[in-house]
Formats: sequence, structure tokens, C-alpha cells
Amino acid sequence: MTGYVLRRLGGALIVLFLLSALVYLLFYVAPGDPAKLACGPRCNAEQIRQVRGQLGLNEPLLTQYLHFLQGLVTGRDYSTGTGVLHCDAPCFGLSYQNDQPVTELLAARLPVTASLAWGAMVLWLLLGVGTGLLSALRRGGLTERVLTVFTLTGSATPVFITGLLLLMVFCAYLQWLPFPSYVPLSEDPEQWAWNLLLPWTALALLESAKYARLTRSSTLETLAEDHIRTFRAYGVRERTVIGRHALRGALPPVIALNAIDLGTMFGGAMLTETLFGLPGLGQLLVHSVRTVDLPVVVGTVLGIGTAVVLANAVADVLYALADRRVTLT
Amino acid sequence: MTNQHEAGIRRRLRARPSAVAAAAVLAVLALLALGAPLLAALEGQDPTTYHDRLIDSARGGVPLGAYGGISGDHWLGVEPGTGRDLFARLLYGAQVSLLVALGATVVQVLIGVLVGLAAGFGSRFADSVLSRFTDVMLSLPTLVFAVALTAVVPAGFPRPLLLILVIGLLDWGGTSRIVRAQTLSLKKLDYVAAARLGGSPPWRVARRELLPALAAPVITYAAVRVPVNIVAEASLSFLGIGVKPPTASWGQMLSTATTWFRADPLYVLLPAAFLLVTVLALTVAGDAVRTALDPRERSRLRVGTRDGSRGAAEPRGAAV
Amino acid sequence: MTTELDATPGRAATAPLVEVDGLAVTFPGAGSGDGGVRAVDGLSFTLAPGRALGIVGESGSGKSTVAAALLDLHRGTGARVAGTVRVGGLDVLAAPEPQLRRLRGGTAAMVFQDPLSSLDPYYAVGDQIAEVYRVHRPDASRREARARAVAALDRVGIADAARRARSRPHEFSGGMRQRALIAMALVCEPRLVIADEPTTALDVTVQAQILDLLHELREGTGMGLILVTHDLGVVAGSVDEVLVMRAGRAVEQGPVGEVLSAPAAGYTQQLLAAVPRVDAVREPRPAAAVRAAPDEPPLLEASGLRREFVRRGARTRAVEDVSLTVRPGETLGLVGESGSGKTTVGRMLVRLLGPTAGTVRYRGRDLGALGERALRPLRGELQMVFQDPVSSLNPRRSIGESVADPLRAAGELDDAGVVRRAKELLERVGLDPAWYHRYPHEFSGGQRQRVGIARALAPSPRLLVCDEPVSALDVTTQAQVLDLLGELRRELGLSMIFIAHDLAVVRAVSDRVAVMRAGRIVEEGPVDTVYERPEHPYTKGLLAAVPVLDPRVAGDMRRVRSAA
Amino acid sequence: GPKDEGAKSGGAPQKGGTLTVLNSEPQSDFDPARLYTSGGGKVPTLVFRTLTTRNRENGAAGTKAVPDLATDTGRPSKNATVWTYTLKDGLKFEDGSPITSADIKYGIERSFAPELSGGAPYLRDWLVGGDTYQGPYKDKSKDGLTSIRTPDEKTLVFHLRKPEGEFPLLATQTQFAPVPRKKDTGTKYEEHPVSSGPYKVVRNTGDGEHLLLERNPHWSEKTDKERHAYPDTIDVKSGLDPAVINQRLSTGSGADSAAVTTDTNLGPAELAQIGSDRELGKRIGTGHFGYTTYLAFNPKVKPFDNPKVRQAISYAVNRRSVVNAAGGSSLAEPATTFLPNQKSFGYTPADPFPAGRTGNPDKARELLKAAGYGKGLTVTLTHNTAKNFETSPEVATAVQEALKKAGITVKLAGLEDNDYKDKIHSIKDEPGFFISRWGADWPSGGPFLAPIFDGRQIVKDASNFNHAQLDDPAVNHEIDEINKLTDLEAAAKRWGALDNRIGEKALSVPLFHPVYKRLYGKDVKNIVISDWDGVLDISQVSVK
Ligand SMILES: Nc1ncnc2c1ncn2[C@@H]1O[C@H](COP(=O)(O)OP(=O)(O)OP(=O)(O)O)[C@@H](O)[C@H]1O
Ligand SMILES: Nc1ncnc2c1ncn2[C@@H]1O[C@H](COP(=O)(O)OP(=O)(O)OP(=O)(O)O)[C@@H](O)[C@H]1O
Ligand SMILES: [Mg+2]
Ligand SMILES: [Mg+2]
Repeated sequence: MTGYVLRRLGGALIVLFLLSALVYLLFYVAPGDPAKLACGPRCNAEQIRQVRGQLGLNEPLLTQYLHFLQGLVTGRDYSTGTGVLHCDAPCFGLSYQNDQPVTELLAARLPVTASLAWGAMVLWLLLGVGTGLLSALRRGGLTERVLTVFTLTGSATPVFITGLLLLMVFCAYLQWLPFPSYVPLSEDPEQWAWNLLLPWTALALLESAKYARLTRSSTLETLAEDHIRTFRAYGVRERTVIGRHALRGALPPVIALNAIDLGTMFGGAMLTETLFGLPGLGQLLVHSVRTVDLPVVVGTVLGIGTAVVLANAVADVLYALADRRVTLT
Repeated sequence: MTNQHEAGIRRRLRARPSAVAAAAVLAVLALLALGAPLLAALEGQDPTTYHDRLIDSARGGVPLGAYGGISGDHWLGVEPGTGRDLFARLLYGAQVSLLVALGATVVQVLIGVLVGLAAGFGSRFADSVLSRFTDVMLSLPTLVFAVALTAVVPAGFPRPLLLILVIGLLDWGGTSRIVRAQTLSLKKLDYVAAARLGGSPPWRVARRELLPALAAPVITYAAVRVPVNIVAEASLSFLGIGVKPPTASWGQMLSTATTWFRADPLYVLLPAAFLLVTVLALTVAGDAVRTALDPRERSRLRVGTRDGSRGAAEPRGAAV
Repeated sequence: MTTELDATPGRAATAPLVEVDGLAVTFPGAGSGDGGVRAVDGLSFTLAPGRALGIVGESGSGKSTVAAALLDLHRGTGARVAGTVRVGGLDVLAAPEPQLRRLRGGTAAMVFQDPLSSLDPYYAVGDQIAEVYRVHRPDASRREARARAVAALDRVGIADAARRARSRPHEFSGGMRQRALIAMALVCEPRLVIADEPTTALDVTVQAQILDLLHELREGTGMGLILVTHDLGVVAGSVDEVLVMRAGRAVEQGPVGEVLSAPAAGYTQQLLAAVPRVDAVREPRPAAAVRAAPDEPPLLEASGLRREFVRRGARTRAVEDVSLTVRPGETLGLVGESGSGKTTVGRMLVRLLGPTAGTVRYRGRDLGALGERALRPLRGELQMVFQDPVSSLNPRRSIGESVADPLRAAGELDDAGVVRRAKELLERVGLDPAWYHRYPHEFSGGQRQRVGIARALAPSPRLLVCDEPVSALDVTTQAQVLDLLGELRRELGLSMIFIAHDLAVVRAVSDRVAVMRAGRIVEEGPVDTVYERPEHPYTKGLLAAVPVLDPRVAGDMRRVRSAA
Repeated sequence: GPKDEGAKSGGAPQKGGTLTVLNSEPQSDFDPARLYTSGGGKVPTLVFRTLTTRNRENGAAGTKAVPDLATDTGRPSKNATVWTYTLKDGLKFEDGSPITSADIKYGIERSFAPELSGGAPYLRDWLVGGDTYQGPYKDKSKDGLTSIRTPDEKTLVFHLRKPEGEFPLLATQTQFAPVPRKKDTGTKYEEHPVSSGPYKVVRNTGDGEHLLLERNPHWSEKTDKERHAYPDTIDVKSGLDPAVINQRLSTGSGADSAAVTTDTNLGPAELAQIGSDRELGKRIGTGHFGYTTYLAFNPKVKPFDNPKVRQAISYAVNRRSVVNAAGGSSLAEPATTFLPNQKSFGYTPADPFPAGRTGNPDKARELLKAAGYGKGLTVTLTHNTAKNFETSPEVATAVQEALKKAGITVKLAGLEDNDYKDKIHSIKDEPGFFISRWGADWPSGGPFLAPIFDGRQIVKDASNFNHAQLDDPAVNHEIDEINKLTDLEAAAKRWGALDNRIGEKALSVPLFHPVYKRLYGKDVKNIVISDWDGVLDISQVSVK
């Protein structure tokens, strides 16, 4: 198992390495001159040249990239004019726009995205697994039909539409909820949850549909397995059969999918963050791409990529752990 | 596939009222999209003309009159700020949205099948290289890629085609994973071994033995991709790299409409409703196609028998 | 057609444990018209307490359906059940849910065929047994239930039961799992045990142990037993009466000795005749083929083959240091229990798998040294017939095309020629050439296996590796396919490697036999020598465990085994 | 000065309380060297005092420069090339140390350091030696930038390369804020800039996203007539979505009732929604900022070399639909002059190619015919795709629609923001016909016209703003002449005249001037919005 985990992680590192190289390359063809942007709208050629030197953009792309890799491992020093600024070991560099170490920027955004992702996850698991189980148990009945329509609609609706509709209903007409804005958990837990309720719901409605379907099919699959038949043949109540045996068997894929989704959520909530104006990683990425802020772009992409890749690895491991049968065949 | 087999599929499709309804909705949508010029002409409008007199300039350009300015001349009202006819824009928008979604799906499926097949059926080395590459593509944020791509493409390049390429080139990872997983499990089947023993070169084995078996899962997955791609087009419009004005697409309409959800709800609700209905219909249809193509569906009743469970256990990875 | 099964006087006085009258089970839909599949049709029988009934019949004859009907497991699945079923006095089909639950496991317990999948992989074996106990003894404490489970495991012969009760199913071997299932059946002390093919997934040695165990328990507790199986040898030593089924109907019922020694129904006779016997002397072989000069260079020579599989970091050694030779025209049998590495060896011989170490020389050429391209011309000469008739044919291509494929790949014939030759081949294996355009699902298992053979013959092979080509087939079909292979070997002078776990089948077709165990060949020699004078203890055990058709001999053998 | 005629209710403003500021852009540049302009009524004005500052008055009165740290707005030499300032008495930093002329000189010098890029280019262009000076980090010489002299602790003398009558307006920029050399931490200075104003930074987290400002005890009201500093605390929360900001301001629950925003306007949809709500309507401030959105021609590209084509387009434009696309008549005013329609810019009404409200396609066709395009003409209009209603693609399509009536087919080339900026500001890639906007660095015709029409400001290898690449000696000469004037009213008149003269060349088609509507919380009093940049002046408001 350890060997497997290690190899998985090694693969993940390679992926991240390639990802960073690819972003560097893409950035090279992307429009906009970071020096011009950093210098301000009306810099003259000389100023731009100086700023370019300051940002290290005069070096060839490869050298820049190598410096970047070096910074990741050993950290880098930057001149602040009056002294040096040390950027610690996993150093993605300083933002072109405002000279902040990228790690700090990421760290500042992470709580928002994490709040969004984790909260939404709890909600979609509750909603999804619940409805999935219900429709598996009431298969063929009216309940299943209703739930099917619900899950289909949920999964078919882009998050910005769900979000908009939620905003229209709950903020504009009913005025039950505030127009969301992020309040740190440490500051005011109640406001934190209250403000995030709508984005959570929007994401959960979208995702829970997937979970409902997965739970349903997975439960039905498990219900068709032979050991279920065994317990039925021994007079065990249907409720116990489902609650104890079928659910246990149905969970591994749900857990695995959840790990992946949580990972994607860390980068993929771009639309949700934009719609609800939450200052998370997704928004940071949008902004830094717009301002050609390469260190931030690379940092965010790598951060997001790490989340996605790690989530995939974690999903595999969790799946293997949760599903004993995988390890043995 | 045998005629009998096909007939079975068709019968199973027809037996589901939801599938029939979805197909009907899709047909209507296709007609609306194709007949956009005709229908707009019938209404007497076109999608680009500004109607300054129909909007309240002092109030941010909100349409005059109730319900977003619905009238005999403008069946679904007009767009805030410009007064362009919404009915015409929605229909013309359907053309673009559907075209982009379908085109992108084709691109995704082509690349996905190619990469997935090569990874699943090729050497271990090819597999690990292609799988890593797929991972990279899956974790690369759309935005970076899209912006970079739009920059290298000349301005005269047709936008719908560009969108097809952007979405298609970016999001084939899922397809390729499914194809790879399927290929890996198919590869173990004895008939593939038999074909190899019969002396067929690998590409021939892939084409004759594997590809046909991949058709069902790929078609199924493609049906699910189409709605996802419609949404992707809309999302790219959100990021400002959608179709060029004055062309309308549902995504473009939605992205300009977001700020108007209070002042002119209809402006948001209309494209949203169209998108929703389309996506829903496609999802239902895709679901129906999947179950119809899936021979296991026939054995659903065999709950509690080995046959019932054995087949059902395999595509778990695909669902994840 | 109710027959009085309870011949023994005295027993008849007690009320029958099981009474089945006019049982009919119909599965709905399933493609064939509105009526659905009538899996069981007007079946009646009774079973007295303490007696054992065997239900035999070919695959699909409705045996399992009957077994399930005894506990009304069809309830809620959509199947239509008619007739009456009484178990322990309860009208099963009409019983309300709570009573039915009491019956299930309490009065009558079921032991299912597949020991791995019949246990929940996520819970400890002991807990699962305890759970069943608590269902029927609701006032029992958790601890008491656990103690009961351990006791039951101990009773079925699981060593160190208290500790093993905490293991999960996958930590058990196949035989142990089957024992655990039996323990689960016993834990509530039912009056009837229904065992649906309890041993089909097991090796002969383990099979013998399980059958012995069931026998002992029955003797010890006086419970009734219904043993469902397709293997006539299994019933011989284990039951008092048999019921032979075919297509949902009983074709013959009676005491086991009578039915097996003097079958009345033609079908039963046919069935018995088709069973290959391990003690039977091999069919006479044409001298030319057999004695193809021992000094002639071997056609195929494998030496020091090893194969490892790595999966998620775990390394399994499937084959270890296997050397064997096949001379032209000769058939080498390869036997061994499941997982012993037979298939792996077979695949390495035809280069579907590369060996981790060792070489395979074919006509003096080292196959391992040849690249995929250089190998292709030789491919045709080394062919394989696969075990599973379902997965070995592409369901999306017509059988003719499957057969024609190697011919097309060879590229020697034009299109018409290919089709002509493919049709000849179909005819050769006993199929109508007009079926060229039909698809695999339109054929029975035996017919599909013939298609597989035709495809293997298409490139005119010299060596055919047959990997359990008949184990998926019922005895009658099995006999037909074996005949066909024998014919081909004689006519075409093919060399063969015949892989099987069934000792009798191997004996029927091989010149020499190699016995495999855990990846190694433990004994090898001319077939008669090995079967009659086995040297390796493993081979001896294997042979002693083979079920025999004569109930008396079976009883003797059991006594010998339990004494040992 | 005496405040607040136009606005507000409920008794005189009182000291005390907490003012919440809800902003969309974080104050990530909080270094006086890096801010592009003075930050006007925005947060920096609370911390940085400058030599001069804006007059904090509503409307047009607010477009004048008034003394801040200095005793007057500057004393020019006869030809306006040397400007002398004297500091007031009793000026202190937040640590109590006195503010000296050297601190101001140092603050200006460090704005030349490439590490601290971002400021406006005027100091570089105007100061003698400014073009080569690289800031105090590289240049270790004792005297630093020699064109700024500090004969004593209270006096500063600036030596300019040419006459600049508007130097007092420039001196409002934050580069003129004092920075104590000893406390300078280079690029990290922005985390905690040393205050010379009424408030000091107590907390700065998330790179300027969350700022907490409290009273600076060493700031003396007596030396500062412009800032009121009523609230005790100012809590700046940024990184918010504009829609959220407006929503929170209109709802006004909790701390939001005493909140303002200094960077968020009301969009058309919000305006439409507020519509008839009287209570909300009263809480909207209107600001004007010298800005013009226009169609730019590059006469180096055919067919725009032909004045008749440019004139035809000028006639064809439908300003009503353009204004509607830009948010409607409340948010945009149709423009026929390049200069914004405010007195301080020297606005002189003119309409050289009268297109009426909805365009004059007939006249346009006529001109096209004369230019040889009687059968029609196809042109490409480049625009920005960024979703900002002032430059939204709908403005481009409005132009497209209008020109269609005149027989001109317009193809739209929407570019992503960076790409767009790169192209239109590069001599090499400049498209022939594009939508552009220009805003004033301070309310005067100089910084409005010179970068766009001064032939010597054609920039070959950096950002060029003279899109028409106009190099007309007469125009250049007139610009120089006006710059010599230190009587700004007289200068304004001549800027207006120059604007009209250039307008006749049809080098651009002015489309509209934006208007800014700003919402504020219900407990906020003493609203001042000057026409300098149309921002609600944070240094004036009170919450009690
Ligand atoms: N759930 C079901 N739905 C439809 N048909 C079924 C179902 N279960 C069994 N059958 C059909 O009923 C017939 C009898 O099946 P059954 O499983 O009882 O056979 P069997 O004698 O036990 O065979 P085997 O030896 O292969 O286990 C077969 O034709 C089978 O295909
Ligand atoms: N592709 C594979 N990956 C991992 N392990 C394998 C693979 N193929 C075979 N094995 C393992 O190698 C061992 C030998 O397998 P093999 O299939 O050769 O046995 P067998 O004798 O043919 O058994 P059976 O009678 O069940 O067909 C088993 O333990 C099996 O689990
Ligand atoms: Mg059975
Ligand atoms: Mg095998």
C-alpha cells in the first residue's frame, strides 16, 4: 500500500511539473506585457525596460522557468529597494502587480475557497446520498420519479443559473438572506454560514444530483449482489439489509467521487465565486490572468492542480481502503 | 449490430415516455434553431436592430412596459440597454449554442477515443505518458488555456469554430479516461486475445474488436457531454471569450443578463429556461440512450442472481 | 406426478418437512413474448425430516429456482410462483412477511453456491453469523450471539474459530468461506438445509471436504438436506433420493442408488453416459499419432518458465520454474486446482503473455527473442481455445466473421475465398455454414465453443492450447465437444495442450499429463501411469477426492477419507 | 471651507463612530509612490497629505487645487519653470517626528525607483533630470534628484524642463506625500505607510483587502483645512463584488448603514431596479469625472486616411443608442467635443459634424460617395470585450448598427482586455478604427489633450496614446503656449478653443461622457462629491 501511495504521489509530482511548464508556455503566447501593466498606463520605454529587468522578464523563458523551479525548492530573495525580501521555500515568486509573495496571496484566498468547498460538500452529501438512497429504496414508485426529475434538473442546470435563481428568490424577492459576501469564520461564524448559504446551496444542488444518481445506482448494484441475497434468505429485515449491508457497499464510489469533487471545487468554483463575488482562488486566477501576473497564475494553477491531482490520488487510495475487494483482486 | 438488436434498442427507447418527450423537445429546439430566420421574419424582427424607443434610457435602459417589454411586435420582449428583440436573439442564439456544443462534443470524442484507446491498448509506456498528459489537461484551468488560445488565433478566425476548438481541445480528459478504462477491461476479454492470436496487427484489433464495443459507452458519454458543452460555451462567454457581438448565443445572453436579474427578470429567465430545457432534454435523452444501449437493463429483474450482479459491477470506474 | 419419495416405513409417520405440489415459476418479460420464461413447471416432491434429497439437472433446468421457491425468495422480484410449498408445516407462498422471516434461516437455511460473493465483504465473518443469530433470537445478547457464531464456526471445522471469526471473508480461502456459510446456516439450528451447488466453485479436494461435512452434520443433528447440483457424482455419496430435472420438469425421481445404477428415463441415461470417468481407460488412440517417435525433436519446448504479476505493489508469482515439452501429434494434459497457474502457462506458450523468466522454443526458435512483427507469421501455428464461450467471441461480429478474421489477417485469400474457407471450417466443427451471419448470442454454449474451435483452426495451427474448453458446458455438451477435439486431433495430427481442473476430462483426451500446484509442476508422466500409480501426495489426494457415481463406492471412499 | 450645501440631512455632523468602506478593489498599492493619481477622495487621502490637495467641495468648485502641507499652492517663477513651496508649521508624522521638506523630496525621489513603479509619468517628464533618474535605491549620491532643492527644512524648489502652469495640480498627487527615509522599507512600505494625515494604519491584512484606520494623534486639525476626519475609526473591507457592495449599501443592515464605497458605481441594472424607490433615490450621489469615450481613427490605415470617411462616420453615429448601450441617459451624456463637458477643462460646446441625436446617415452617404465609396464600405472596429458597461461590446454594436444605415459594414474585432490595450497603444499594431476612452489626471485640458494630440507625445516603443499620430506644429505650439499660463482660467479657455480646432480634423468621434452614480449608507452624512473625479470624498463624511 505504501509503495502504491508513493508511486501515486510521484506521478502527481510529474503532472504538476508538466502543468507548470505548460502554463509558462501558454503564458508566453498570451497577450499583454506584464512589465507594461506593472509599470502603469503611461510608462515610457525606459521605465518599462527597468521594470522588466526588475521583474526578471529580460531573461529567456527557460531561465525564468528554471529560476522558478529553483525558487520552489530553495526559496528566493527579492530586492525591496531598501533591503531584501526572502520568499520561503515553496516560493512561487512575487506578484508582478503588487510584489506580494504568491504564497501569501494564495493563503489569503484559501479560506474562502475552502469554506465554499467544504460547506457545499456537506450539503451535497446530505442531499445527494439521502435522495439517492430514497430513490433506490422506492424504485419504480412515484417517489423515485419525483426524485429523478429533481436530480436530472439539478445536474442539468449550470451553477450560475441556479445561483441566479436563488439570488432572485431569496435575496431579491423574499429578502431572507443577505447578498452573499465573505465573512471569515473566525470573525463571525454565524454570518459566515449565513452568507455562504446560497453559494453552498447552488453548488450542492448541482453536485448532489450526481451523488443521488451515483448512490442510487451503486445501492441498486449492491442490492443485486449475492451477499444481499444471503441476508434476505436468513430473514434479515429489508431495512437492515439496506441500511447495514447495501449502504456499506454503495459508499466506496461515493467517497471516491467526493474526494475528486472536493479537489475540483478548489479550482473549479470559478463561476460560483464570480457570480457570488466571493474572493476565492478562482477569482484570484481570473484576475491574475487578466493582469498577466505570471507568478500568481502559475501559483494558482499549481495550487489548483495540486488539489485536483491530490484529490485523484486520495480518491484512489480511499477507494482502495473503503473497498476491500479492490486490494484483493 | 443485428437488426434484431437495433430493433430492441429502438423498442426500449420508445418504451420510455420521458425519452420520447425529450426527443420531441430536442426536435422542436432543432427546428427553432434552424428556422430562426424564418420565425424571426414571421415576428417581423431581426436579432441586431436597436430599438431605442422601447427602453427607458434614464433608468439604465430597462425595457419600457411590463414583463421586459413583451408586445405584439416583440413576442418575448426586448433586451435592456439596446432594445434588441429577445425572441429573435434567442432563436439565433440557439443556432450558435447548439452548433458549438455539438461540434465540441465531436472534437472531444475524437480526441478522447484516440488518446484513450492508445493509452489502453498501447504499451505500458504509452499508457503512462498519455495518462499523465490526460491528468495535466484535466487539471489545467480552462481560462488560462482559452485566453492563450484566443491570443494566437487571428481575429478573423470564426468564433464558433474557435469555441468548438477551445472546448473540444480542453475537455476530452473524461472521455479518454472512460475509453481507456473500457479498453483495459475489454482487452482482457478472450476474443481480443483470439484476434491477436489470429495474427491481426494491433490497429486492426483496435478497430475491429475494440471500437465497436466502445461505441455504446462513448455514445452514452457523448450524450452527457453535449449539455455540459452548452454550459461551457456559456461559461466562456462569462469570461469574455464567447461569440463576437452582435451574434447572440445563450451563454452570451446569460452573461450580460446576470446583473439584470432584479430589474428585468425575464431577460435572465428566458435564456436560462431555454438552456435548462435543452440541457434537461439532452440529459434525459442521453440517459435513455444509455439504458437502451445497455443490455444489462434487460436483466434488471434478475435481482439476486449471479447474472444480474456480475454485469452490473463493472462500469463503476466509469461512473466515477 | 407426485411420487412417494419416502420409501422407508416409519419415517412416513412423521409429517413431511417439505411438501411441494405443482410448483410453477415464471419469470416475466425477458424478451421471449408475453408469457415470460417458465423456469419451473408443475414440480412436486416431498422430503421427510432427516432425509436428504438431491436435485440434479443441466444448467438452466430450474434447480436454483426451485431452491429459492422453498424460502419464497422470489417474493418481490416480479417472478410469478404458483402451486403450494410447505416447509415445516408453513404455507410458504402465502405466509405473511414476519412468519416468512422466521422461516428463513430459522426453520430452513440456505447455503449458496458462490462462497465469496455470498458473504458481505465489509464485515467480519463472525459478526455476519452473529447478526443472523440475533435475527432469530432477538433476546440474545450481542456477546451470546458472538459466542454462538464462534461455536458454529468451530463446528464446521474452522481451526482457531474465535480468532478467525474476526476475519473478513476475503481473508478466508474458498473452502473456509463455504464452511462459514454452512456455519451461518447451522447457527439457528434449522430443520432443513438447502444447499444450492455448494461446491461448484471449489476444487475437488475441498469439495470432498464440504460434502463430507454436510454428511456428518446431517447424521449428527438429524436435519433434512436438499442438495442442488449439476454434478451427478456429487449426489451419489451425499443424498438418499434424487430428483432429475430438465427444462423445469422432473424427469425422474427415486432413491439415489436406483436412479444412478438403473436410470429409467432416457435423459438420465444420457446424462450418466456423458459423465467422463476418471477411472475409465482412455479411448484407443491411433498409433501413428501417439507414437510419433519419441526421439523426434519436440514441437514446443518450454524451460524454466516463471511469471509474476504486479498489482498495486503486490507481487504474485503465478508460475514458477515450469518446463514441459510437446511432441508433434501429442496431447499434453495440464491439471491442477484453480489458481495453480494453468492458464498462465497456456498463455505463455502461445505468446499471449511474455514470461518473466525462462524460454519457450517452438520448432527450435526462441519465441521470446522474436518481436511482435516477426512473431506474426508464427502466430497462426500456435492457437488457443478459450474457456469461456461467452467472452471469447465478439458479440458484435457475426460468427463467420470471427472465424474469417485470421484468414483475412493472413491475407492469402481473396474475399470470396475467405468466406468459402470460413464456411468449410464451420461445417467441419459441426455447424451449419448458413449460420455464417449469425451472432454469438443466438448460439448455445456448446455451439459457441465450436465456433471458437473453428476460429482456432482457421490459420491451420500445429499446436492448439485448449484452456478448459469444456468446463463451462454441461456434461452432455461437454462430451460432444470433447469428441470433436479428439476427431480433429486424429485427422489433422494436431498437437494439443489440454488444460482442465477436471481430472476425468483430462484423462479422456491426453497422452501425457502434468499436475500443477501453486505455479509448479509437481508430477508429470504418461496419463495412465499418473492416474493409476500417482507418486506425489498431492496427486494422490486429488484423485481420492474425485466424486464417483456409485453411491456405495462413494460411501467407502468417504470413510477412507475421514479415517485418514 | 464651509461644507455641504447640496447634501444632507439630520443635524450637523459630529465626531465619532466607525465608518465602513465597502470596496471592490483592495488597496494593494498603498505606497504613495505607486498610486497613479492622488487617490482623491479615496482611502489614501486619509493617510497621505501632499503639498497641495483638491478643494473638497461639491461640484465644479472641487476642481481647484488648494494648499495642504504647503502654505499656498506654489509660487512660480516668471516663466513657470521653477516652483517654490513652503511647509506649514507644526506638521508631524504619526510617530510625532516633524515633517520636513527633505521627507517630501525623498517621497518624490523614491517614486522614480523601478521597484516602485505605477505612478503617473509627469514627474519624469517635467523635472529636470527626471528622464534618467532611477530613484534613491540605485542613486546613492548625497543630493539625489538635483532638480528638487531643499534649501531649508521648510522650503522646496522644483526645477522644471519647460513651463508648466499646472504644477499645483500635479502637486496633489501622492508622490508629493512625505516619506521618512529611515522608515522606508521599499516595496514593503505599503504594508504600513507612515501617516501624515488624520488617520494611521492599525491593521492591513490580505494585501490591502482589509484595512483598519484609526485617528493619528499627531495630526493637527489646525494645519489641515481640507480633511474633517469625523469618524474615530475607518474600517475598509474590499475584494467585494460591485453588486454585493451596492446591495449591502441599499439594505444597510448593521455596520453597513454607516458605509460608503469609494470605487463602486451603480450600474444600469441597479439604477433600473432602484428606479422609483424614493428612499434609495435620496441616497444616490452623482459625480462627474472628466472622461470621454470615443471612436479613434488611425489615419495611417486606409480608408481612414481619407477625412471624408472619418467625417462620414462622425455623421453616421447614433449617440442615443450608444448612450443607451452605455447605461442610459443617467449614466452617460452624449459627447460632441473631445473635452469633457465641464468648465475646468475649458469645455466649449461644438458639434463639427452634427449627427443629431440618432445620426445623419444621409449626410454620411453623401460624404462616402464623395470619397469614392458610393457602393458601400467595409471597416473593422476593434473593441475591448471586458464586461464593463462603459465600453461594453454593446457600444460597439450600437456603432455597427448606426453605420449600417449609412452603408458602412462594420466588422467587430473584440479583443481580450490585455490584447486590446497592447494593440491600441502600440504604434506598430494600432488598428485603424477602435473604441477608446480617455480620462483626465486632473481637471484641466492639458492632461486631456496633450497625450492624445501632442505630436511629441507619440511614443514609438511604449504605450502610445496619440492614436491619430497627429504631429501638427501648430497644435504642438499652442499646447506649449497654454502650459506657460499660470492663470488656469485663462488656460482653460484656450484648451477649449484648441479642442474645437482639433475636433474639426475628425480624428476621433466623441461618443459620450460617463456620469457616476454612487450609493451610500443611510446613516452617512456630509456627502461631498467633487467634479475632480466624481468620487464621494471619504475625508468629509460623518456617521454621527
Ligand atoms: N430472475 C430471472 N429472470 C428471468 N429468467 C430467469 C431468472 N432466474 C432464472 N431464470 C431462468 O430460469 C431458468 C432456470 O434457471 P435456474 O437458475 O433455476 O437454473 P439452474 O438449474 O439453477 O441452472 P445452473 O445450473 O446454471 O445454476 C433459466 O432458463 C434461467 O435463464
Ligand atoms: N493478469 C493477472 N494479474 C494478476 N494476477 C494474475 C493475473 N492472471 C493470473 N493471476 C494470478 O496468477 C495465479 C494463477 O492464475 P491462472 O489463471 O493461471 O490459474 P489457473 O490455474 O488457470 O486457475 P483457474 O482454474 O481458476 O482458471 C492466480 O493466483 C491468479 O490470481
Ligand atoms: Mg443454479
Ligand atoms: Mg484458468
